[in-house]
Amino acid sequence: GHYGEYGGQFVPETLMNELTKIETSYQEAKNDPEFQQEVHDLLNNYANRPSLLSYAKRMSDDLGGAQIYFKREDLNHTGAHKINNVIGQALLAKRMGKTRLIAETGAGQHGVATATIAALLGMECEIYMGKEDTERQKLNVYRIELLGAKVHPVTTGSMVLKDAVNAAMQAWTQRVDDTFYVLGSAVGPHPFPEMVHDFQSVISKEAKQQILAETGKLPDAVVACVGGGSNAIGSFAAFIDDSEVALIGCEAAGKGVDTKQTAATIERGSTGIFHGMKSKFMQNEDGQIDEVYSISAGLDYPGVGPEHSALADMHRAQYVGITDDEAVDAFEYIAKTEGIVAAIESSHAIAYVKKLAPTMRKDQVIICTISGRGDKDVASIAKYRGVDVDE
Amino acid sequence: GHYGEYGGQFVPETLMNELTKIETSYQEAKNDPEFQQEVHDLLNNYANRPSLLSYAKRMSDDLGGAQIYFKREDLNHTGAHKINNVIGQALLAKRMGKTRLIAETGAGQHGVATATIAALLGMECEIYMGKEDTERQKLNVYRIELLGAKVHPVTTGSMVLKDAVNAAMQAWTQRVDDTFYVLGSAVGPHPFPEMVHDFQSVISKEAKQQILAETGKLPDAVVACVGGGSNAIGSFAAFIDDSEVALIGCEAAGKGVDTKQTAATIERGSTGIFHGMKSKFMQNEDGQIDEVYSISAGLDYPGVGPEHSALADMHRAQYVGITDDEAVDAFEYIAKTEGIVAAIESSHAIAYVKKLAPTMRKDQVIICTISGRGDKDVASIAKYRGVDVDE
Amino acid sequence: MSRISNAFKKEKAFIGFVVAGDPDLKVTVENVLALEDGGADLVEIGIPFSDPVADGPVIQDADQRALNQNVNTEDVFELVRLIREQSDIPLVFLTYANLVFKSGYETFCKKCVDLEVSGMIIPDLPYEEQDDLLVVMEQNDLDLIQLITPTSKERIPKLAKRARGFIYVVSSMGITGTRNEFKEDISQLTNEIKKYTTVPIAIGFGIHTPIQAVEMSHLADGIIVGSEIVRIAHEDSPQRLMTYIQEMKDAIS
Amino acid sequence: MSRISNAFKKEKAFIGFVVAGDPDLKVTVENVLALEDGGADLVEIGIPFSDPVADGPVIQDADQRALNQNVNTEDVFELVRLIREQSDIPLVFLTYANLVFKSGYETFCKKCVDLEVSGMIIPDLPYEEQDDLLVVMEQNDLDLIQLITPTSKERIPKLAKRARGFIYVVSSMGITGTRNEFKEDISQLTNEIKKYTTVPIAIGFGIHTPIQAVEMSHLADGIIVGSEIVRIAHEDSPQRLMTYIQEMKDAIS
Repeated sequence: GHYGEYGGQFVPETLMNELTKIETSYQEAKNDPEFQQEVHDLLNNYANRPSLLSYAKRMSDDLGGAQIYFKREDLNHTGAHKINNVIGQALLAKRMGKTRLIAETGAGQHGVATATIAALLGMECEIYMGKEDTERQKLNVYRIELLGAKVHPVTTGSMVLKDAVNAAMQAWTQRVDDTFYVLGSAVGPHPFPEMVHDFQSVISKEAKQQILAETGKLPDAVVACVGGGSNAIGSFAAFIDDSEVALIGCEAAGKGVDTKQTAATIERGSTGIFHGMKSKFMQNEDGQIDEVYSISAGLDYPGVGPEHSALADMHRAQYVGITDDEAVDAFEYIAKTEGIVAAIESSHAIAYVKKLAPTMRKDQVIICTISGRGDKDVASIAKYRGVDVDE
Repeated sequence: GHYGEYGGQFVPETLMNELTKIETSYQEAKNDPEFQQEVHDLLNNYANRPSLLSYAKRMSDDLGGAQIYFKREDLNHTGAHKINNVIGQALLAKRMGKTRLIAETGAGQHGVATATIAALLGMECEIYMGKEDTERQKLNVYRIELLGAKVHPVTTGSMVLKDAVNAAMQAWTQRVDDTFYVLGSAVGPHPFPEMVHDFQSVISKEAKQQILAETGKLPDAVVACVGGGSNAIGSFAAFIDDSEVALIGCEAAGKGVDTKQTAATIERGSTGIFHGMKSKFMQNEDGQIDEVYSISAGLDYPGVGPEHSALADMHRAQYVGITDDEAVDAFEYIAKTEGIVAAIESSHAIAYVKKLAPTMRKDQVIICTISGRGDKDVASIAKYRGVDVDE
Repeated sequence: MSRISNAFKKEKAFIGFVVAGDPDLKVTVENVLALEDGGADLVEIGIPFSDPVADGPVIQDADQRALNQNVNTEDVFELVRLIREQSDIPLVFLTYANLVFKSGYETFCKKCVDLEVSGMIIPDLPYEEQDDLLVVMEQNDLDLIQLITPTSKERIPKLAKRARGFIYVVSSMGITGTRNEFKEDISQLTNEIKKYTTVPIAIGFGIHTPIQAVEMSHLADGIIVGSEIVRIAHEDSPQRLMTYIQEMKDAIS
Repeated sequence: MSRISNAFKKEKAFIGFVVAGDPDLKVTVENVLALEDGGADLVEIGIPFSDPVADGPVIQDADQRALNQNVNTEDVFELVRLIREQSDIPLVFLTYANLVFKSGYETFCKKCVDLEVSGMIIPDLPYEEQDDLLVVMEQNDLDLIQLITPTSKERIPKLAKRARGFIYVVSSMGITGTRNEFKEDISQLTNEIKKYTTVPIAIGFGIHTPIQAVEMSHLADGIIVGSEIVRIAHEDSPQRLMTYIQEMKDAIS
């Protein structure tokens, strides 16, 4: 449960036995070929895996350096990497005899993914979402309800994602017997970061096979965006032991790493204890958790998964800040050069690839994870550019 | 170029030589393994084919009759079957030395698909869209522009899809030398219906292999929605010679087949000549083309592809009307039972499966094509249900 | 047929086009008579269609205006009957394939004969799709006007050979070069046509001004004016229309 | 430590909880004195945290109100200093792990000693994560209050054995059965704990009324009231708070 000094289980006593049960059940499940087969079946026959590793010819030519490959998590059912993790956790919940899934959600993506898998498995589902977010994202609230789940608007705190996490954890505390809390990112108390790592590592396991088949060698760099860090840890996992592969996580710098309006946790944050884990957080000198900012709702989180904090300390992975402006430019760039509308989260990774590729040789290779599709972001990008898209 | 009495090339003389060129080029391309390989490569490495054939366990159990399989075109890049066809036509255009693609679009789906492939292939792209539609679908206009294409709002006629087709055909007439008109459905003058048939038949070729691998036998029925009819013809193609497979096309009955507000062309229309083809159309006794209605923008077209008219005459395929109400119920049903937000177009097919499956034996099999994903429809379904989702 | 050849008997022919029912049926009758008074040799009566794909925006809008007044095919026949009470000018229908198809080829052709309408121009019925209709038209001694365009190229011989009445040369193509190149292209086109037929040639599309009319008339047996007449019919009076026709006719005489 | 055991020396102990800085620092001082005057035996001083995940909405809102006034950890220390000028009542801090961690375990513990605060309750620092802090607390003779819940089960022995000061039994679990079942469950829990320790047991969470207080006090050495005090502190006066404490204390005496 620890990654260097990070990780742990900083949760109320009420949850400790449940976490232990999850840990035990997960270790059993992990070693049970039947469970692994169940996960594999849903990943391949429902979530649409393996996802493509596609060569970005026009972008590689245009940037004139390294050859760029995209790992296309945007092509998964529900349109992002989130589904990989919820399939694993929901099947574990079912194996543990749970009949009810709860989850937090910010902009709604993890809520939709959780509600989706709950519908497929015939489980009850309740989603906690900050009231601010339910009002900004009414459509996603409706989408979650359409999938048969219930949405709880959270009215405490600043009524956004971290308050939704708080509320979901409280709700879980009050009803652990039949309920499994499906955590959406590589964060939270042990064993969640480990489970999310494992369930998302399918990204890099596939990518490694695919790039070896395509180029006969390992990539020189793997680039992924980092909020809580689940798509990044999934993209890095199979390459961590290959020290010749550079691993680069792209954090949301918002208006700039040096401004107040940023979410670049590893660069600007400090070690703390929050949401069940010791890790890096954006916080003030007292340890009060900061409100953070990014144009990307999926990266707008004041913490980061403990494994990323450890990888940063060990200098095994490098973390860079990408501003809103850079991300929006990249969002537009990949649409025009490759015909891909990528999530604004993923566009943070693409923005860094735009800087990195020209500094590399043509025989070098970058894998960039497109963590999700950007249809959800088109309206806000239009607004960012001052275009009226209200109907 | 003919399907029974239907088909043909009812276009201005200006276009005739160009159509002949396309026909010749297409016949050459069709027999050129290199072209076929190019198409195959983009389908598999960009559009994300083969698409899944997934067993709908909960729905099959719930309906208690035939076993239901979904052909998941919603999992394609850009979220619908449209991409299959634009890849084929765009590669043909490139082969013919064209540098510019034009296309019509209604709600925007075909415009987005065409703009996508134009971006990928580095071609110019202009999309014709009724002004009514550009105002109802500002977001899709922006999306098309984001992909680097130009949108022309069409201000003639009733300023909707058929006027956009008219305008695109006129624009093509005025500039055939460097321009290819990418038709979005199995309609228009020969060789378009044939090309669209061929490029979309990948759906049923895959499905046939997949169902044989899964069940060891052919399906008993194939169900798909029909507007112009491209996903339906693609779903039927490989099964047309298998007379034991029932083929069922689901038309948009709107407020009801017997009302004025319908788009059930095969049931309510009559033979006519329009948009380059002889086929069935919704028209008045003089031959003026009717304005039609459906909740589904993709099925809201006053004609149908000539091959469908012929299949209906020969009783090889059956065409049924599905009302708005039935489609919306099905939209909600598949979300809650299978965790799939399917397009409202596809929901017409699902609605018929809901009626058909219970009348069949448990050892029988239905393949239902999910032609696209329904994220684009969530807001309008909410409105249909009286839920406020404005943000 | 005889009526159409009459139109080309004298000097260069002036052919005008009106949309039946725009601004209304009564004024269309007056407009056709004004065309005749102004010197037009033949008039194309456009039967409005919901989706006139081969026409530009001016004529599309006129069709729409006529349809908005519920002008139907039967009304157009009645309109021609009223014209025929006062005029013997050669007339052809310009309409889209579906209206003729839906009416029934036999029925439609009989009606033309009754109304002394000499032929039809059907922009979306190319050579390859004409057979069924041609049989009936020939039985009724009606001319199907062939359209030939700068893109027709190797199709010209067969189009020219089938032509009866007159040949409608579509002159304007979106992306054209300089004015001289354009004239040269059209002149090549008409020369090519003349190799295969003696049927008169009229040039249409995009001719608005007397100067354009003069230039085009040098290359052919007649000129066709559509949009500009439709525009005047919409914006102005039959009197103004007659004056315009006179100017144009004078220019080419 | 001696101070905490003092709290349980007499009859059943009444433990109250306040959020430092709600409604403001000055009134919080008055409230703590009112608690003492009303008969409270020990007061938990809540240091407001941005994300109090283990607390219910009443306390969450109070934390937020305090933070909105920019109450920081240093302010809370100052507040305790003011209390200590007028009172010797046993005090513990209730706060979240991050505030203590960020302050530094050494620094924070030294401050407690200076302020004569006897211990800490840290709801998000479970047994397994306590080692680092415990070392420092023990060096400073401070008590880390262990929480035990109905879900603790086989964890009870180790929790009980580590307990110092008092044991905080968390009584309310969302989905509980009837009132009698509930009482029985708690009574089993406290009996189980007593097998392993003589440290006093206080029951908290969800106790608002004198009747509840009486029932719970039969099962333990003391009761803890949080939300209701916070509610009165927010909505009413120190005087009303004192009256409420008196009622509760009377009930369990």
